Amino acid sequence: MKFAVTITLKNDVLDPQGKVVGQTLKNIGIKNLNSIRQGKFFEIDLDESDSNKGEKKVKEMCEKLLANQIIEDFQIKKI
Amino acid sequence: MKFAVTITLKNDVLDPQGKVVGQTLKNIGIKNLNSIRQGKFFEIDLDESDSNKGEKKVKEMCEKLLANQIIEDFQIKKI
Amino acid sequence: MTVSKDQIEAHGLTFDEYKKIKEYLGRDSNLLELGIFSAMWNEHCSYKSSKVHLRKLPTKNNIVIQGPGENAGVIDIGDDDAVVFKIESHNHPSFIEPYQGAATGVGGILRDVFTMGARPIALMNSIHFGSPKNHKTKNLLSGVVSGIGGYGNSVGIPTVGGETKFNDTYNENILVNAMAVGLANKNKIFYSKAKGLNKAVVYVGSKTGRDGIHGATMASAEFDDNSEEKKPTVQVGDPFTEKLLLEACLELMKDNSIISIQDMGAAGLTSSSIEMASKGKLGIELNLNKVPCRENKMTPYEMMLSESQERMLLILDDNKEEEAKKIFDKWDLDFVVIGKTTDTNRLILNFDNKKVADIPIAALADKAPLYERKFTLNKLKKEKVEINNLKKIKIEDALLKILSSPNHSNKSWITDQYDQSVMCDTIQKSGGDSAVVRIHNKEKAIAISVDSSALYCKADPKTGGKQIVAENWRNLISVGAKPLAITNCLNFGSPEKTDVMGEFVDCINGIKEACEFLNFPVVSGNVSFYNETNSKSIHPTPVIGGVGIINDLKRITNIKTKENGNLILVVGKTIGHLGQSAFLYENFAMNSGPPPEINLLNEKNNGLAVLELIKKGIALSVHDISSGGILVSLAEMSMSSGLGLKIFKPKKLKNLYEYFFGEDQGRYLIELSKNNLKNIEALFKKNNVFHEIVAEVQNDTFEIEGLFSLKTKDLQICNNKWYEDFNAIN
Amino acid sequence: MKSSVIVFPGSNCDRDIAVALKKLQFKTSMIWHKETELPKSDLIVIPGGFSYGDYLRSGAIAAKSNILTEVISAGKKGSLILGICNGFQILIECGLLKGALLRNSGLKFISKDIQVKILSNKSKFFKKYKSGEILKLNIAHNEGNYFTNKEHLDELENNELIPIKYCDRNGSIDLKSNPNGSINNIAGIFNNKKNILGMMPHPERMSDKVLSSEDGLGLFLSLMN
Ligand SMILES: Nc1ncnc2c1ncn2[C@@H]1O[C@H](COP(=O)(O)OP(=O)(O)O)[C@@H](O)[C@H]1O
Ligand SMILES: [Mg+2]
Repeated sequence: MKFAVTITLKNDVLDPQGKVVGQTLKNIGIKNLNSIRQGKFFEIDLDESDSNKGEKKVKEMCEKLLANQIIEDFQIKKI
Repeated sequence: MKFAVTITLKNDVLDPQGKVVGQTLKNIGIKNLNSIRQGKFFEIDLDESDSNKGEKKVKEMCEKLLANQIIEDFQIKKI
Repeated sequence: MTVSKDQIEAHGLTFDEYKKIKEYLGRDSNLLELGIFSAMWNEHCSYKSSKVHLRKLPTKNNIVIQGPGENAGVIDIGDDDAVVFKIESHNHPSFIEPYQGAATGVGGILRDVFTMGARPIALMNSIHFGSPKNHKTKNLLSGVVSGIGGYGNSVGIPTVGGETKFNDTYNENILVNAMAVGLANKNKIFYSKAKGLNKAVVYVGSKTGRDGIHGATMASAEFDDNSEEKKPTVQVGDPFTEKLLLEACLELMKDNSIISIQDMGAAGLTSSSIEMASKGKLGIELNLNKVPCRENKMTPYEMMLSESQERMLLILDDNKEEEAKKIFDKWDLDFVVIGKTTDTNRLILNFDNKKVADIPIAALADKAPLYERKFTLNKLKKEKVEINNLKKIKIEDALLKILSSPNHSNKSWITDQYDQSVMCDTIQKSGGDSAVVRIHNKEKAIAISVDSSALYCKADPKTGGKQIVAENWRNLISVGAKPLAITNCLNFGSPEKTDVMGEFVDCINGIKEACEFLNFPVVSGNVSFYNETNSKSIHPTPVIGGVGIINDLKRITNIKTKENGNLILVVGKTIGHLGQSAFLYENFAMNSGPPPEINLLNEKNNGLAVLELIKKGIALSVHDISSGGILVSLAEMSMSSGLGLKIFKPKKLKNLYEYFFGEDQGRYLIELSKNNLKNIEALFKKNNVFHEIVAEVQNDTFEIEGLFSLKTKDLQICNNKWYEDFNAIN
Repeated sequence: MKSSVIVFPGSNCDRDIAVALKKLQFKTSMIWHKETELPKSDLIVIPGGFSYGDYLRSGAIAAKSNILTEVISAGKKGSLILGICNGFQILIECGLLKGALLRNSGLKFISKDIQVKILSNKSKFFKKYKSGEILKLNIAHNEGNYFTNKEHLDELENNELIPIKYCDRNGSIDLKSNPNGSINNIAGIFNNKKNILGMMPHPERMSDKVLSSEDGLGLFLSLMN
């Protein structure tokens, strides 16, 4: 069973990367860009058939390691 | 209009981060983990109401800057 | 709109303090004003508990250009060169978010240095963690180390040294102290004092966000179990912007358009604007609608208290705006005039065409509360350690145990994550007694060392205070530098406790005595109180950062033994003091007895004699003797070169443990070739310096005659193991 | 000899490389990334550092700057280009060199002195060294783990396009002497015409005896006519 995890900076937390990337996009001629924020992405393959249990596992991974909950939020999706 | 972009290493490219993260997860007691791969995530807010046009713009961003297509694949989703 | 009781409390102010606020304002304060008072009056900005004691420290001599009171201290190193340096703590934020906490600590101290017109040339740090057995330690260690590296490496300033220690006392309160050293032209130092009326107040750097609001208040309150859950908005560092800000400021400083400059550190826009106005005896008026903001709908309260990083405030001379703006545009940084200096002596803030705050500057600065806190002095531990009552242990086992302990292990795992070589002036990296950094394009260098010894300070704060200054002095001498001046970071528990306050007062007394005797003034520093959790304070941990000068690049020494057949001498007398020693701590988990006494007269005598030998080219390698005593220091010299040592038993003292592991102060090991022995005996005699031969350099065997024989390579393996094992992913 | 050193926001080895070049009497101009013209020069250097903070991917953003258009066309015409560390990453991102520089296998920034072996001195960049010589150089990077596909790797190996590989003090090239996980211990590569060199180690940091060794000087010496 596969899960997709996206980890994003909490609102109000400075995103230095997003800032520079957004500026560069504008410089190379991309218009209409309101904002861009950068985060992390994980593709996780679990040996688990119960999707509830799987999701719980992934949540545990996020909390214990993948996300830094002081500055980041995470989202889990089954794929 | 908002888009989510995920960028992942192509399958035949070594993923040192994913490897170490996977190992660490096992160490802290996560079982049943088949594999984990790490990528990037972008949340892009465009000043654009046509979703086709929007998507094309985002694709352009990926090709021109966000992804290095020699080693990375990207995926775009409207959110 | 007035403020409530709860709000006053939530801002960490007492009701007596609020009464004062009302008196100074002549009315109740509004919430914004309360926030401003709280930021300025808290311990972190006002030094209300420490100021009366800090005044005792010696801060002047003929080389001091600027002592404490500015962003950093400045000393004269000849040829119009000035060295600018300071150390600062970022303890609380680093415990909550180790990477960002440590990174922004480095960013903050770098700004303190380049604000004064200096290009930073070196970074150092002192980091203290809880026991390796504590489940948080591993994560904190790796986060802090990569945070320090992540920031310094990116800005491109070499991190050339520091110290790392572990002790239970820091389990819930780690210490992260960062030091920055910069180089300036002594005729072009920039200060924070404002001058002149109607001068433009300019905001430069990053935009303001909601980060770290109340960071300064956090640093002044102790932790409880909920602190981790509270998740205050921590600041995220942006070293890239810092690098741009650094280059832009230094570029602007080339001409004379800046009247005054101040970084926005703790309590951001509030403290920087007030500091400038207060020092210049002026008023300042700001239009907050002009402040560059990162988020929508930021309130005046948030703008004034935000601790967003990488920002500066400037006061520019008339008609200089346009040229200055060009520079900041070039570096893609915000540059906005947000206000002006006035003759009102008040801080006036306007927002949406309304006056939202109006406070007399003096009330925020000079008239901030000052406390003479009650203190009780600790009783000195007197008991002597009876070595014969301890369990028997072999000398070589005791040595290996110390060498493989977390506190004495080789720190390459850490230092390999720091770029030590960028800027191409690092002559000596970490691993020796001091780092040595060349003055760019010149035939001279500075030496830098950072030291602390919390165990000694806990056992006897005054002796500990003295000792740590002396050890720092010794470390500078050991590389061939003439010690010049220090900065200090005083990490303590709550000043509201009389015993903690007693430790603080006594440590300062010790530091003062040593600095005065050694002519080693304090030119800058920082105090970090409230390092305690659930009412448990850390050991008193003053950290000393010292700087010395080397005027001949050919006469720099290190700890590496050089050649077979050379002799190693101990300089200074060995009594065999084991109280508070690494020997007891690592082998018997004991920390009993008083710390070793400091005899400042011997300290100076021995140090100056060693320095003379280095300058004459006679001392080929030098290492001071500190934690672990003679045997550990000898082992460190041997491991550094890979050459072995044949060590002789002492002629007089009987107890070998006391001789080899005793931590008597004021001692050095020096290597010299046999045919120089005669020459130095005369010199030592003349100066009344005790010395004895302790070892001879040999191939690859490290041995004490008739006691044990080990391979130097095995010592290295034992010394290199701990960090790798502790941090291994397996 | 004239050289141009390209400076990006966040470059931090630009001064270091200029000092090394000056020592060998190169006339060096520092070229700000916003420039649209490159002065005529015998050597173009893209220095190390953290251009644009290494954000997104190291080198990715610098590769989009004005001046890079000029660098690329100079490179295609056969000018000598040297990219060190972040400069190597930029050369990869702009397509002048092939492959990718991934995160170090240990996921940590690595800064230390290492050894490299010169596999071939048959190039303008290494001709003053001997093949097989072992140099001590310094590395300092987060992303130096070189990766490329099998086909390109064979091409590199078969055409002497890999001038230096990581090794130990005795010259053995193996897993233990590989600091960052780089494929085949690759420390630097050429383009097909051997006029463009990208390398992770910093030769400019080994150009002064007072600091360490002068093992890096040979590179700049080789580049002099
Ligand atoms: N322990 C100390 N010894 C000497 N000076 C100190 C000490 N602690 C603080 N200072 C001085 O007090 C002033 C204020 O310090 P601080 O609030 O840390 O400055 P900043 O706001 O620039 O970070 C500085 O000039 C600093 O050097
Ligand atoms: Mg400051």
